[in-house]
Amino acid sequence: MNLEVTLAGKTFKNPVTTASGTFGSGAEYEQFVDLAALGAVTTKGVANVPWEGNPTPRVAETYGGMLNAVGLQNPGIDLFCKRDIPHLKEKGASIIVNVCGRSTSDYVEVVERLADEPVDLLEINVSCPNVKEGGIAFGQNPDALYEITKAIKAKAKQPIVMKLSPNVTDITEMAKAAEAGGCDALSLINTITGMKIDIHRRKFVLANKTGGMSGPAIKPVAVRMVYQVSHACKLPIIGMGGILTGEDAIEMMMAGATMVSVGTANFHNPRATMEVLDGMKAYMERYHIEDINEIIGCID
Amino acid sequence: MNLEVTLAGKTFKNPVTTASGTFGSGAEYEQFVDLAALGAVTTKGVANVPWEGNPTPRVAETYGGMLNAVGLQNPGIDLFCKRDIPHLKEKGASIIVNVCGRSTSDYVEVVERLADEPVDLLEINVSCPNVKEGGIAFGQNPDALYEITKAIKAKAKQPIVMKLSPNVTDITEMAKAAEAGGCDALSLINTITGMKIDIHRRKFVLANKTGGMSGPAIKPVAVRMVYQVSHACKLPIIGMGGILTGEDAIEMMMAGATMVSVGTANFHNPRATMEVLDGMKAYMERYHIEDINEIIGCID
Amino acid sequence: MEMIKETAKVVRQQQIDEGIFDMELSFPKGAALAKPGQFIAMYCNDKSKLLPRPISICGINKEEGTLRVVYRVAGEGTKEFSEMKEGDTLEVMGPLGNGFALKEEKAIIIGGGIGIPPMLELAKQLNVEKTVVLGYRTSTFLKDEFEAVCDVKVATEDGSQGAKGTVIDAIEKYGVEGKVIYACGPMPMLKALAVYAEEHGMEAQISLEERMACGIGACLGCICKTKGKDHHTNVNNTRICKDGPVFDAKEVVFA
Amino acid sequence: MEMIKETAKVVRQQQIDEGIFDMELSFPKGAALAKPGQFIAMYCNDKSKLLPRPISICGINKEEGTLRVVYRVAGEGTKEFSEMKEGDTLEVMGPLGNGFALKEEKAIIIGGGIGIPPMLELAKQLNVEKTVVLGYRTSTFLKDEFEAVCDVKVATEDGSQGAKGTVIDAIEKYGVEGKVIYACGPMPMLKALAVYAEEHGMEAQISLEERMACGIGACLGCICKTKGKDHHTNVNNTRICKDGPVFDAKEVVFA
Ligand SMILES: Cc1cc2nc3c(=O)[nH]c(=O)nc-3n(C[C@H](O)[C@H](O)[C@H](O)COP(=O)(O)OP(=O)(O)OC[C@H]3O[C@@H](n4cnc5c(N)ncnc54)[C@H](O)[C@@H]3O)c2cc1C
Ligand SMILES: Cc1cc2nc3c(=O)[nH]c(=O)nc-3n(C[C@H](O)[C@H](O)[C@H](O)COP(=O)(O)OP(=O)(O)OC[C@H]3O[C@@H](n4cnc5c(N)ncnc54)[C@H](O)[C@@H]3O)c2cc1C
Ligand SMILES: Cc1cc2nc3c(=O)[nH]c(=O)nc-3n(C[C@H](O)[C@H](O)[C@H](O)COP(=O)(O)O)c2cc1C
Ligand SMILES: Cc1cc2nc3c(=O)[nH]c(=O)nc-3n(C[C@H](O)[C@H](O)[C@H](O)COP(=O)(O)O)c2cc1C
Ligand code: FES
Ligand code: FES
Repeated sequence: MNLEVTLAGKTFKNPVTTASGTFGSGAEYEQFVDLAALGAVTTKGVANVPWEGNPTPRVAETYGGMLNAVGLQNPGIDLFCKRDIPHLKEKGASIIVNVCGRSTSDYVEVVERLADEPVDLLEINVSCPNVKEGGIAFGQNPDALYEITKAIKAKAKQPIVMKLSPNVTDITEMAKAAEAGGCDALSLINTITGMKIDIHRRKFVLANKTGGMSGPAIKPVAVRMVYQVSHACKLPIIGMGGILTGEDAIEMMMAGATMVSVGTANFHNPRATMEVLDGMKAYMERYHIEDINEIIGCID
Repeated sequence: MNLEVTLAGKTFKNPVTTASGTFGSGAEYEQFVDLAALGAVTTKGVANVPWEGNPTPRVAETYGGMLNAVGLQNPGIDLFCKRDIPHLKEKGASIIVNVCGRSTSDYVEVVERLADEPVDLLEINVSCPNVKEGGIAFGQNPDALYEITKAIKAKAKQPIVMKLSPNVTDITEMAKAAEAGGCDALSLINTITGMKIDIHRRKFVLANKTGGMSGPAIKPVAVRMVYQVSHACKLPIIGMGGILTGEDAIEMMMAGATMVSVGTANFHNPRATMEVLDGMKAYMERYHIEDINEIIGCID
Repeated sequence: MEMIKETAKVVRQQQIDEGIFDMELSFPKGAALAKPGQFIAMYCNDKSKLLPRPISICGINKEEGTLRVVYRVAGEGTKEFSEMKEGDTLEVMGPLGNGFALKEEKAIIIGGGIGIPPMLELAKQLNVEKTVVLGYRTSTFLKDEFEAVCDVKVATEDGSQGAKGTVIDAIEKYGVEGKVIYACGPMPMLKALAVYAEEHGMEAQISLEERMACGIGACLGCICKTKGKDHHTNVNNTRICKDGPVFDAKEVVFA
Repeated sequence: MEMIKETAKVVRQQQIDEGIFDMELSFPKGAALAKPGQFIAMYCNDKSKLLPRPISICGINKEEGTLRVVYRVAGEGTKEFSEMKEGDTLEVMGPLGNGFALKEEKAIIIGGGIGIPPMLELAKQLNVEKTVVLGYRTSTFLKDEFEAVCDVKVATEDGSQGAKGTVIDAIEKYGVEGKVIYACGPMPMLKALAVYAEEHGMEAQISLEERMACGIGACLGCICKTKGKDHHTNVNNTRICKDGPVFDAKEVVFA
């Protein structure tokens, strides 16, 4: 049974990676998951300098999902390169680094700093709804997305994966802008902006008022967007949004994803990534599928 | 305890109405709900002529919600006026008619036909994601929304409520366009476009491939948009999306809604509207709230 | 059409074939109203699943106030039901739909696969000369109970019991005759029976299936294509949950 | 820090005050590792709620392999737990967090409201001269069990028992003394204790609360503001679930 996939010229032992920001730098889940058994570990968004993130409360539960407004707290690229990359390599993990920034030059600085690091892909987060500058501002405007993609691509040594926001009228327009900008793959979806009110205290639950919704509640939107994008451009896709089981992962791949990320599910079950992988294998066995690549985008 | 609310100059005995398309023409729920006890019954979208709707399967379950692609099957305005309006009046219900069309003139025709009918509000559905023409085409483009609002407003005898689609980058831009077009109130949100794949049969679950997602899964998006719109324009709002309980309805009103619609919840529990109303009353008692109007938009 | 929504209690549950379960629900008000061919909407306790599962009524016990359902584990919802034990409760709404119209004429009662259960209560209540024809893949279930009521012919796909092939093969092999066909089963079987009835000048009442949301005619999720205009929306669509699930085969447009 | 995620079984549950429940969970691997001041993540069986509820460990029984939790019904999740009966199961992860550092010095152990439960196991294990100070609204719970271990002073908001007011009022009224404060309770109480400890040259270990998603340091949901740079992200934020919930009060920046 072959689970190996190739995305943007890089080969991964299986299609399952972690959704950025839900798996820390990998180390937090080591007691539950053999990091080397994952297709790759995708790390929490990292910027050129440390970021404090937003005030608390930063997370809230919703029906079948959650909201977060962490605001990209991160240690900055220096500590990340010194501590997190060597640790992941020592554990035998393939690495996808999620990159964030407030301006184009922030992103470029991180990308340049990673040039000689043993990193497989750079996932560029232009879709975080929880920060004032950068983030989603690039992800909701096709021209801005095109420009930043071009700027980052010009400096990146590794393939770049633009991570798209679902908070747009037409996701295919954004995908095409990123493609035109020269990126190598797309990640989707980031979180959908939502809000929760504590009616007993008459307050927003999140200090940031709004947060990004994730978890199984959003899966139908993710599947739809992955499908639309896979038909609108030629780029390979890392699909995510609400994957809880192996069957969810299969659905995302049938919609057109080459790899899948498991996010919020990790909070519900720290072994979720492994169970997704096991579920995918069970599905392949049941239907006598020799090669997982067969099912990618098998629906039209 | 006062539950009466006034929206666009019309007074309703309480803020609870039904979400269009989830309550038939009211008659279907009579065994479970006293229609006169509702703030109003909002009826299924009606066009100038009968529509067949989409092929089946038209509905699919999702985590904490559902997808539908009914495609606005409806009996046309003639049968509607002859049968459904008299029946609702006989039962003592206030009526909000949801209007759909393929072109501006379709909408206008329905609105004109309703001029002398005992209808409180006209809810204009420019946000159905499941039909090729009309529907969402008007709801995703501010200029088109402005134009159609103006055209309908010019002919409507009752106040018009434009029903907005959440499938947009910036909901406030749409709200402002509808406001500029002269509408009297806004309804939000319609469904979020989603997709479900049957991985065992390798087929789309819905014949239409995509459908509109509704139910508690989408509530955080609805609350967020109601809040944003209530701060971006002066129009009163009918808030909907995922309301299952009285507490959900209170949350929607705190976000800025004057009335609330209960939709998918009816499928889960045919008495949902009544239980929402009871839950609201219980909340008001617990916190000694004399007048429900006090809580509208009480969060900033 | 009166219907009830209530908490029902499982009074008995057992597995009767591979993946097929037989559950008896205490639901007195529903049982009092139920007729053969109607169905109930069963809600999951798992709150991530909000829509009810439509399941046909297989048995009605008005004295005990119970309804019996026989169902196949198809997905998550029926899996949840199958794990319930005596004393467990779930929300149920019903009886729903029109049910069969019981005619005073010689009957052929036909069930295919998981369409077999609703035919049992009909076979019991239909007080005319009748033959039951049951189509299975291989193994049989509920057959004994039908045999206690009337003559039963069987078809199996692999020919391991009765006629090899479909229920039509059994009808032909055993020369089963009648004036009215009552049938439930997979769409290809129903379509074939519609043609068969037409050719033989018989009436055919067929019970259809479609994905449902409301179960009571409000959402327009569950329509079938019909030859005539529907009274409800004045188009060639009829709601299966409300105006069906049983249709005169002549009225139905098959895909 | 080793932690376990497993299905745990409820071995006992009872209500001990209005809205307050006392549950004993069979969770042998977790019990073997647990220390006072740590907590567990309890998952709901209702699948519409995916995030675990963090609940402090109130008792550790290594022989029986059980952990005891005492919790208040605050919302839907704790309501679900409160309805569980002996033999029911739920997913649990733990032990989580750092726990208290047991010092060889005279101790004041302070609990306020639903912050009282985690102090019981500490009171049992802390083998030094110690006084327990408990702050309640009106009615008391767990008090007897503390009294079985050491001297207990009480404060109630309405003065119906012990000192009227807060735990600080009780400390002052009864002249409670010690070198180290161990405390859990509402934020205003912890803030007041931090000031009190500072003024009296005492060490204060305080246990903090924040909304959590992962419970194990991965999501950065549950930080508190700290004076020093955190080893993890190199900013003035520290993860409560992983590097707390117990902090040296001197390190914490109060809002
Ligand atoms: C009128 C009617 C009577 C029925 N009677 C019986 C019966 O007596 N015994 C029996 O075993 N089955 C019966 N079915 C089919 C039964 O409803 C489905 O097998 C069941 O809903 C599957 O639910 P699930 O959660 O296990 O599957 P999932 O695939 O997880 O269900 C997901 C969603 O799709 C719907 N769905 C899936 N398959 C079907 C289907 N075939 N028909 C309608 N909805 C479906 C479910 O209701 C649910 O909303 C009947 C269907 C209808 C319409
Ligand atoms: C380290 C720690 C230890 C705790 N120990 C105890 C204890 O021993 N006994 C006890 O009664 N309570 C304790 N709490 C508080 C307890 O976690 C909350 O009361 C509980 O999570 C509420 O869940 P719910 O589903 O009933 O409420 P809901 O309001 O429905 O919960 C919604 C979401 O918000 C979270 N949440 C709500 N209130 C809190 C809160 N105060 N703190 C953290 N998360 C919250 C829930 O975990 C859930 O994710 C502790 C909290 C923390 C952080
Ligand atoms: C707590 C949390 C933190 C996140 N942080 C990031 C981040 O740093 N960078 C990023 O691109 N996406 C981030 N995301 C988005 C996820 O990577 C993912 O796109 C989204 O959660 C949808 O997947 P899911 O439903 O499986 O969680 C975060 C999500 C959560 C829940
Ligand atoms: C089956 C179904 C049919 C619907 N039909 C209509 C419609 O005819 N017109 C309309 O404006 N909205 C229609 N909607 C959208 C609902 O009115 C509502 O905006 C949406 O479902 C969100 O609310 P809910 O989550 O409470 O269901 C329909 C929704 C469903 C589920
Ligand atoms: S299921 Fe709603 S109309 Fe039939
Ligand atoms: S809850 Fe995730 S870091 Fe603490």
